[in-house]
Amino acid sequence: MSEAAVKEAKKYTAKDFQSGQDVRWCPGCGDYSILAQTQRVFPDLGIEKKDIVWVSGIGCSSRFPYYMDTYGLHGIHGRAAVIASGLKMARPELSVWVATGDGDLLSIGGNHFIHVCRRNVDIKILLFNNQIYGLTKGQYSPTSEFGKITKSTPWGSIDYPFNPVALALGAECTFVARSLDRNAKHLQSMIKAAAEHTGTAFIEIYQNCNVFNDGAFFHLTEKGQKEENVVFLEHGKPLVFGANSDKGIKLDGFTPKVVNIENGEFSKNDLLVHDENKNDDVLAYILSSMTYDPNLPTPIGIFKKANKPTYDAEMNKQIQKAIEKRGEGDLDKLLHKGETWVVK
Amino acid sequence: MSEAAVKEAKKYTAKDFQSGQDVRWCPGCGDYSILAQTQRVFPDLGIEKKDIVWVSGIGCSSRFPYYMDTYGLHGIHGRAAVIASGLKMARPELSVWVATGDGDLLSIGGNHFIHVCRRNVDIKILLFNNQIYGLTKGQYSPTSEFGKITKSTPWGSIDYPFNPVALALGAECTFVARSLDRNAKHLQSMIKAAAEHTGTAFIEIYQNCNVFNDGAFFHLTEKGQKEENVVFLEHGKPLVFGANSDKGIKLDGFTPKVVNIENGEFSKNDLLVHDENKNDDVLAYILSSMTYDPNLPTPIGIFKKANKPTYDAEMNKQIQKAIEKRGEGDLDKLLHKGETWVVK
Amino acid sequence: MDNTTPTPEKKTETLNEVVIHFAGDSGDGMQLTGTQFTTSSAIAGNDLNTFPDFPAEIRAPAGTTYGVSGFQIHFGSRKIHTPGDTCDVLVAMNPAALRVNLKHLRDRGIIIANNQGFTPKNLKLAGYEKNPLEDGSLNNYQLHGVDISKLTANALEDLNLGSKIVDRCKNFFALGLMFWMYNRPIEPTLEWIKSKFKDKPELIEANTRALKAGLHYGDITEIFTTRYEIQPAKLKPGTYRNITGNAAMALGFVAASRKSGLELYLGAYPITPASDVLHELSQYKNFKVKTFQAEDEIGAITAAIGASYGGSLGITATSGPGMALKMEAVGLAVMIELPLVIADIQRGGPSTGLPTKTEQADLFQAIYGRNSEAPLCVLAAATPSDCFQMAFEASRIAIKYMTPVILLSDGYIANGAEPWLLPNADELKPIEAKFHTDPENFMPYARDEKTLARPWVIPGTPDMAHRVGGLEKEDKTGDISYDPENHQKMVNYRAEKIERIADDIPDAVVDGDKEGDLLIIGWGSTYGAITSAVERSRKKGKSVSYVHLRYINPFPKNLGEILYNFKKILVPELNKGQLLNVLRAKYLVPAIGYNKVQGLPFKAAELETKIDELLRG
Amino acid sequence: MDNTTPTPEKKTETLNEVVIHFAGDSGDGMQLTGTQFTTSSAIAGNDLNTFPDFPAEIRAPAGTTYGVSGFQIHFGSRKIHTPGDTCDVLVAMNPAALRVNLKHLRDRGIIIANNQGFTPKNLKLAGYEKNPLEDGSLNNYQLHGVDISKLTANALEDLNLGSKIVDRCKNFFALGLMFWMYNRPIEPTLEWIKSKFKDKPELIEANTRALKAGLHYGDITEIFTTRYEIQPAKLKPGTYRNITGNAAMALGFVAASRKSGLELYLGAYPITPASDVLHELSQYKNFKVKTFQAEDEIGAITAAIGASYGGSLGITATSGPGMALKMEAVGLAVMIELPLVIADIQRGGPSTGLPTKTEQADLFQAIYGRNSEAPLCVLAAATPSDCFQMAFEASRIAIKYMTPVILLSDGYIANGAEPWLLPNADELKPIEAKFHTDPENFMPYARDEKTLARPWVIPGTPDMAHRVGGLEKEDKTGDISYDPENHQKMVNYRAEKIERIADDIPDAVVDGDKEGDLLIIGWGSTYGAITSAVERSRKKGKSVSYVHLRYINPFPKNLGEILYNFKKILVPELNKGQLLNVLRAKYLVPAIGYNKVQGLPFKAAELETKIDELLRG
Ligand SMILES: Cc1ncc(C[n+]2csc(CCOP(=O)(O)OP(=O)(O)O)c2C)c(N)n1
Ligand SMILES: Cc1ncc(C[n+]2csc(CCOP(=O)(O)OP(=O)(O)O)c2C)c(N)n1
Ligand code: SF4
Ligand code: SF4
Ligand SMILES: [Mg+2]
Ligand SMILES: [Mg+2]
Repeated sequence: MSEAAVKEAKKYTAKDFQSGQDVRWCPGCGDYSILAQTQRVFPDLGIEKKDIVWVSGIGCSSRFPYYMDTYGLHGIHGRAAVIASGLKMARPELSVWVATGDGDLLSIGGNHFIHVCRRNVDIKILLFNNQIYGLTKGQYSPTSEFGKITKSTPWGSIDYPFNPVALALGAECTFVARSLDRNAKHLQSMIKAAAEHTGTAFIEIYQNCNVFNDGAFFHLTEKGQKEENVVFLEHGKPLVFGANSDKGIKLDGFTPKVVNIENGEFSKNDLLVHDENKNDDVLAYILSSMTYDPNLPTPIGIFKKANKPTYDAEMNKQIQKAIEKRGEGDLDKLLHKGETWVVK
Repeated sequence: MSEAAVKEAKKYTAKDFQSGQDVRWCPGCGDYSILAQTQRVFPDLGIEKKDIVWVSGIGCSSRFPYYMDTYGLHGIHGRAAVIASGLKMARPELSVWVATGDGDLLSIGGNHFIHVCRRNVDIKILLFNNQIYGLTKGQYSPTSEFGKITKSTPWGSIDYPFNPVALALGAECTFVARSLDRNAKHLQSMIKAAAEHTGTAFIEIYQNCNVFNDGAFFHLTEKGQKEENVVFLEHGKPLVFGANSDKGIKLDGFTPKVVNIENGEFSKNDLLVHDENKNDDVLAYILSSMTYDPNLPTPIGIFKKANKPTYDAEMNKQIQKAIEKRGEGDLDKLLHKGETWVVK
Repeated sequence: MDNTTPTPEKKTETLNEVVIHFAGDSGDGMQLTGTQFTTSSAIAGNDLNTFPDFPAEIRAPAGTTYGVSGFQIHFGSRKIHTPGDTCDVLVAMNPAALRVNLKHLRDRGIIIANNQGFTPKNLKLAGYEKNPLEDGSLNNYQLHGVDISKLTANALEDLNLGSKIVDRCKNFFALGLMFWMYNRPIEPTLEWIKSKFKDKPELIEANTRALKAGLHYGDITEIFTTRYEIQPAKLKPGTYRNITGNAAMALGFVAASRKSGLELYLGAYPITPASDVLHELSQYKNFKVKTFQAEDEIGAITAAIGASYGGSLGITATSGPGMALKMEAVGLAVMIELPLVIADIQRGGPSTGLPTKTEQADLFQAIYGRNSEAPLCVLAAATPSDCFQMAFEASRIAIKYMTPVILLSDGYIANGAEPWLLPNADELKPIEAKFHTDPENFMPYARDEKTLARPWVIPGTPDMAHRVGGLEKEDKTGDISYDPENHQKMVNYRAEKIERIADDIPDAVVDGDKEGDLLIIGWGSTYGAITSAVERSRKKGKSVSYVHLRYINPFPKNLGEILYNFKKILVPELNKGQLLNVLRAKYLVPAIGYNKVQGLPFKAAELETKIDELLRG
Repeated sequence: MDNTTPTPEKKTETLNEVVIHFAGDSGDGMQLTGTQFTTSSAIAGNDLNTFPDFPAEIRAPAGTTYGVSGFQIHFGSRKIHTPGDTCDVLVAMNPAALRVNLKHLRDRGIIIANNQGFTPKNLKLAGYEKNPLEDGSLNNYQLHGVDISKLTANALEDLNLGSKIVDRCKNFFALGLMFWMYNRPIEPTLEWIKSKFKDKPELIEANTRALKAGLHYGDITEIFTTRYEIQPAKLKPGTYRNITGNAAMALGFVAASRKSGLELYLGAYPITPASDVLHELSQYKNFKVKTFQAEDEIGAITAAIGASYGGSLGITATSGPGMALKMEAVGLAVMIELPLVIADIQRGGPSTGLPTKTEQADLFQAIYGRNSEAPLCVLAAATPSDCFQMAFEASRIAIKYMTPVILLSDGYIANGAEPWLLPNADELKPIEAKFHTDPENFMPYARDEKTLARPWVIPGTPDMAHRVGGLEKEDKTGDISYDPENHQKMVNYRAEKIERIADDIPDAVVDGDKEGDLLIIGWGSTYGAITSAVERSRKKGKSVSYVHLRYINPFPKNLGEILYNFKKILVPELNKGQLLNVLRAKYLVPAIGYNKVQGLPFKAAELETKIDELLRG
C-alpha cells in the first residue's frame, strides 16, 4: 500500500466503524470490549473500509459483523473460516476477518479451523473464547474445564478442554496469540499484530460471558488477581510477572518453572526469553503447555509468528503462471481441443 | 482379565481373524501387510474375538473391517472415530478399533479425530497414511507433500501437509505412535502397544499405495535407504540410527541435530534419550517436528504414552454415582416428579 | 396468606376461560412469571395451554421491540386447546411490550402496565411519541397503570439489597397481582422460590415479599374491584402434571428405554429449540441414560448409530439446520437397518431463520431429504404431552422394524405446556427388543417374515461376528453386492418394510361425520388451533370433520377411504403446503392448503374464517 | 497401415449399427480400450453412445465376477441414443467377463475370448466347472477363441520387456482386432499412444506393435472372414468432438464464466462419479478458474458461497452423500440470495450405496432436501453433451436470479460419451452479470421488479458496506427481523422468485402428437433410452408422445396443458417414482411410473414393452 493510500485510509475514526445497528449482546458482556477495541484499532490499519470484510458463524460472538460498518457475512454454524477462505481466494486484495466463538470454531467448526491453519490462508481469526455456549443458553463448550456443571452436564462434564493455542500450533498456524477482553491495550496490540501478519492469524481472546459463565477469567483480568496469574509474552524479553515483577519463568529442561527473581536466588538473566519468531514451534509449545497448569501463570501475547507463502497468494500465482505459459484462455480453442472432426 | 481368560483367548491363530471375504485391494497394496500384521498380533492380545469391533469410514483402507473375522461396521466417510466413540460409550467392555485413511481421518473426519483425542475415548485408531486418496483414484490428501501433482492438482498442490503426529499431540491424544506397513515386526509391536494402552491410541502407519502414490515411503522402508532415513524411538534409549548405527540425534537447545557417534566427537551419552512417558508433551513435539525435515531422519515408534481417565469410563462412573446417590431410576416416580395434582 | 390486612369489599365474578399475556424485556423474567402462573393454574385444576415467545438474543437490548419476551397462558374450566387467539389481560412491563402485543389484546381487555417502565427513553425506543398510559389512546381498554417497580422496591426496602436485585423481583410482584386477580394458590410458587434460591436466603425473602406485595396490592388497592374465579375443568380423573413438549419427549424416551430393557443413548448437539431434550435427559443418569454432547450434529447422530449397533436405543434430537447436517448419516442407518430415533424440533427457517419461532416446514426434509431411496418412518406429536406418547411410539417402531424413525415436534409444543394425565408405568405396553444370539443359520440380512426386520446381533455375542456398512448389501448374507437385481430387491425391501408399519399403527380417526362437505387434515402442533376452530364452526352448525395425523409415513391405511368421502379437503399447515403435497401426490385428491409462515402458531379464528369461506364458496 | 502382408480374401458387409462390449479385469485396461474405439469411431463419422461400467474397487481381485470392468459402445450410421440394450460383439478377456456379460449378448452374437485368460483358476473364480470355450455351451454364438495374450507376447518378443508390461499390452491387440473388423482408422490411437508414453519410447513401441498385431491378425487369420463397414451418420454439419458428461459440464461452466465475465470458483471434494468435474476444471487455470479441493463437502460449498459473495461464479460438484452434507449450506445460499450452482452427479444409493453405478434418485433431495421452505431452481441434463448446455444455463439462471441452482446429472451420462456438435464461442449468448455500485438509495434486499433478484454488491465497492446472513432478513434493508408479517413476505418472495424463472425458460416440447393415448415424461439421462423406445414404438404404428424435462423446478409453464391432453401418462425413472410424485402433486394427473433401481440405465426394449403393455391394456 502506498503511503498516500495509508494516509487516505487513516481518515477514519472508531466511529466510522460503527454500523449503527443496535448491539444485541447482554449488558456487561465481554463482547462489547472486543468490538470497541476493534473499532478503535481499525483506523490505524491503513486499510480502506470498503476492502474489509467480517465473516462469522453462529453464536453471540458471531453477531459481531452486524456491528462493524464494513462488509459482513453472518454465515452458518462452524463454517466461518472456510467461507472466509473462499472469499479470500476469490478476492486476495480484501482484508478478511473472522469473528467466532469457542463452540463455533472449535466444536462444529474444528475441522475447518485446522485446515485453514494448515493452508495458511491469509485471514484473521478472532476467537471469542468464553468457555461456554452463550447463544444456546449455557451448555459447556470444548474449552470448558473438566467437571463443569452446565445445563447439559448437570453431573459435571467429562471432557478435557482443548487448549486452542496448542491445537493451532499442532495444525501449523503461522500466527498464534492470546489476549483478554478486559485488557484494552493488549487486545488492540494483538489485533494490530494480526492485521500486519501475512497468513492465517489466530487470536484466542478470553471473553467473559457474564450470564452463563461469569468470572471465568477474573483471575486473569481483575486487579489483585491478574498480576500473579498472567505472564505477558514480549518478543526478546524475559518472562517476568507478579505484582512487583518479582517472579519469572525459568526452564528446567523443557519444563517451565516459576522462580523468584527478587530474593537473590535467580535474576532476570536466568529467565526464559521469549522469541516469537523461532522457526520451529517448540518454544511456542512449551509456553502453550503452561495454559492449564494451576502452578503457572497463563501466557498472554504472541506465541508464534512465522513466514510462509499463503494459500491465496499461491493460488493466484499459479493462475498467473498458467496464463504466462499457455496464454490467457481462449474459449473457442478450449471447446475445440482434442480430437475433433468435421461433418459436412 | 483373569489369566485363565487370557489363556482361553490365546487359543486363536492369525487364521481365526480372517473373515474369508475376498480381499479387494490392488495387488501389492500396503494394506495387505497391515491386515496381516493385525491378524498375526491379535491372537496375542488376550481379547475374545466376540468382543472385538472394527469400525471404519470410507476409502480403500476403510474396507479393512470386512477382512477381519470380528464384528465390523463400515461407516460413512470421515465418521469412524465418532461412531466408534458412541459404541465404546455404550459398551465399554468391548475392544473398539478404527481403520481409516488420511482422507477419511484428516480431511473430512478431522474434527471427530481431534475431539476423540481430546476426550480420550478408549478406542484404537490405525491411520493408513498413503498420502493420497486411493478409492477416488488419486487426488492429493491433507498429508500429501506441497507441490504434488495429482488429478485434482495438475499444476501442483498448494497445501502444506498436516503432520498427523503433531496434530494428535495438539489435540492431546494420550498415545501417539508411528509405524510402517513394510516393517512387520515394528508394526506388530505398535499394534500391541496400542491395545495395551487405556485411552485413545493413535498409530500413523505409512502405507504404500502402489497404484496412485507408489514409493512415497520407500526411503523409509527399502533396504539401502531406510537405514539412513529412519530413527526408531525406544523408551529409555538414545536415538541412534544409520546403517552402522553410527549416527544419533542430539539436542541443540530445543533443536534436534544429527551427530556422528563413531568419529569420536560425540558418543551415545550425548544423544537425546527417548522417554515416552513424559507428562508434558514437549519431547514428543520436538520429535514430531523432525518429521518433514529433510536433514533429519523420520522418527518411528511411540512418541507419547500418557495416563488419563477415559471418557467412556468416566461416563459409566457417573452413571454408577448417580445410581448410588439416587437409587436406580424408578419410572413411575420419574413420571410423577414435580408438582402434580389429582383430578377426581 | 396469613398476614393480609382487611380489604375493601371486592366482588368475585366467575369466568369459563381467561387468556393472560405477560410481556417485558428479555431480562424481566417473563418466562418465569408465566411458568409460575401456569403451575399454579394447573394445580387449581384448570385446563390450560401456554405459548412462550422470546427473541433469539439472550438479553436483547432493554426497551427495544425486538427484545420483548412474552408468555401467554390460556386457562379455563373447559377443555383448552390453544394459548388463545387474543388475550384478556396484557401485563406490560415497558412500552415495547405494550407496542408489540396490544394488537393481540381483545376489545375492552385489561392492561396492567408497570408505570416505572414507561420512561422517556423506553417510550422512544418503542416508537411512542407520547406516553400511551396518559394520552388516552388506550381508552378502549381497561387500563391500569401500576407502580410495580416502586411498590416492589418499597416492599424490599429494609433488606438492603442492591437496586439490580430489587428490580429483578418486580416480576414476582406482577405475578402476585395476577394471583390475586384470578384467585390462584401461591403455595407452589413459594415452594419454588425456596428450592430455587436455597443457598441464598436473602433472595428467598426478597422474592417472597414481592410476590405477597403484589397479592396484597390487589386486595387493598381500590383500582381493582373485581376478582375472578375459574372453576376447575372437568378433566379425566387421574394424576396430572404440567409439562412442556421437550420434557415430555425426554420422558417418553426414558419410558421406552425402561419398557424395552434397552439402555438409552442420546447423541446431541445443542440447538434451539431442541436443547432441552438434551438437558432433560442428561439429568436421568440413574436411569442409565447416557447423554453425549457431541462436537456437531453429525457426530451426535453417528455416535448414536454406534450405540445402537452396540445394543442401545440410540436417539438424537435437533432442529432444522442440524437435521440437514444429519441426513447423510440417516442414510447409513437406513442401510444398516438399526433402530434409531431422530427428533426434529422444528423452528423458523430457512437457514438459521428464526431460531426461537415455530414452524412446520421440515416435513419434506423428514420424508425426502436424503440421497437416493432412503425411506423411513415419520411421526409427529400433536401437543406437549403427546410428545411423550410419540417418543415412546417412535422408539417402539424403530426397535421392532430395525429402522430409523423421525419424530417431528416444533418450537410451539416443545416450549408450550399443558396438563398431562400421567400414565402409570405399569400401564405402558412393554416393547419387545430381542437380540439374536443363535448362530445356527445366522444371516445378518435375513428378514422377519412379517415386519421384514433383520436380526439385531450385538458385538459380544459369541460366534456371530459379521460386518455391516453403507455399501449395498447382498440379500440375506449382507455381503457387499453391486448386482443389479439384488439392488432392486434391497431397495424394494427397504421400502416395503416401511410400508408394512402401516399394519401396526392405529387407523386414522375422523372427528365428526364420516362424510360431508369439508374435511380438515392436520398434523403436528396445529392440533389445538384446528380443534378449537372445528368446535367453533360446529357450534355455528357447520358440518366440518377433522383428521389429525400423528403417523405421516406411512399413512394410516384407512386414510385414502376417508378422503374420498368429502367434497373439499383443507390442509392447514405452518409451511407452504408440505403435507398437502404428499397427500395430493399419493391420493390425487384436490386438497387445498391453508398456509401461514410467520413463526407463529395458527389462531383458531383464522382457521374458522377459512372454514367459513370454504363452506360458503 | 503400411506393412500389411497379403491377406486371404475377405468380404465386407455393411451394417447400420453395431454394439461392442469390451470386458475384462479391472486391471485389463478395458476402459481405455473402449475409449480408443470410441474416438476412432467418432472420427470415422459414426454417431455413437457409450457406457463404461466398472466396480468401486480400484483393482478388484483378478478373475472375480465383481472385479469385471466393462465398456459398451454403440455406433452406427443413424442417430444413436443409447449404448445398446444387447451387444453384437462381446470381447471377454477372462471367464468372469464372459459370465457377467453373456446375458447381454444377442443370439448368434460374436464372442472374442482371450484363450489365455481361461485358466483353471479363473474358470473356478467365475464359477465355471468346464471351460465354456470348449464345452459347446456357447454354440448359439459365433465363438472365436483367440490367443490374445500369446500373440501379443509373440509380437513383443524381441523387445525384452517384463512379462507384466507385455501382458498389459494385450488390450491393444484386442483393440486392433476390433479396428480391423469394423474398419476403423488407427491413426488417432497411434497418436494417443505417442503422446501418452512420450517419455517411455519402449511402451510406444510395445503398444503400437500390439495394436498392429491385432489388426494384422484379423487380416491374415482364416477365422475371420468378414469385415464390416458402418457408413458415417448423417449428423448436423459442423465440427464435432467426442465428450463425456463431466468434461462437457466443466466446459459449460468455463463458458458461462467467460460469457458473464465472472471468475469461476469451484469448491469441491472428490467423490465418484463427480470428481472429474474437479479434475477437468483444475486444468483450466489460464482461464482464471480457481479450484479448491476442500476438507469436505461442507467446506467446498461454503467456500464457493464465500467466493460468490466476493463476486465470482461459485460452483460446487458432488454426488449423493456429499449432496446431503451440503444441504444446510444450500439453505444459507437461499437466504443470502447469491448465485451458486450445485452439480449433483447422481449415483446408486442410499448411503454409500453403489458408488460407480448410476441412478436418478436424488431428485427429491434436490427439490425438498433442506430445512424449512428453501426453494431453488433444479435443472437436469439429458445427455453427455447436454451437460455443457445445462451447466451454462444453470449459471445463467443463478446469476440472473441471484439464487442457488441445482444441476442434476448422473454416473451414466457423466462417464458416457457421445459426439458433440461444437458451439462457437461467439454464438453463445452473453450472460449479464452486473454488480450494483450506486450507493444512492441502496438497499441490499431491494428487488428487481421482474426477476425479484436482489442487487449484487461485492466487497470493495465504496460506500455500500452491508451485512448479509442466515437469519431472516427484513424486506429491503436486509436487517435481522423476527417480525411475523415480514417473515411471511420474505418466504413468499423467495418462492415467487423461483416461480418466475418459468417465464425465462423454454416451453416444454412435445415430441409427437399433441394429444393422444400415451404421453411419456422423462428427465435426465433416460433421454436416450426413452427416445429409442418411442421411435421403435412409433415404427410399430403406436401413437406415443414424449416430453423430456430439463427444467424441473420450476416446470415449463405449458406443462400442465400438455398433460391434460393425454389419456395415460407414463413417467419412467431410475428411482421409485420421484418426478412422478412431483407431477401428481402439482397437476393431480393419474400418471404412473415405470421404475428401475438397479444401478443401470434403462434398456429401450424394457420401455418398449411397457409402452406396449399400456397401449394394450
Ligand atoms: C447447525 C447448527 N447447530 C447448532 C446451532 C445452535 N447454536 C447456535 S450458536 C451455538 C454455540 C454458540 O457457542 P459459541 O460458538 O461459543 O458462541 P457464544 O454464543 O458463546 O459467543 C450453537 C450450538 C446452530 N445454529 N446451527
Ligand atoms: C461424503 C463423502 N464424500 C466423499 C466420498 C468419496 N470418497 C470415498 S473414499 C475418499 C477418500 C479416500 O482417501 P483415504 O481416506 O486416504 O483412503 P484410501 O483410499 O487412500 O485408503 C473419498 C473422498 C464419500 N464416499 N463420501
Ligand atoms: S449470553 Fe454471554 S456471551 Fe452471549 S451476549 Fe450474553 S453475556 Fe455475552
Ligand atoms: S488404490 Fe492404492 S490404497 Fe487403494 S487398494 Fe489400490 S494400492 Fe491400495
Ligand atoms: Mg462461547
Ligand atoms: Mg489415503
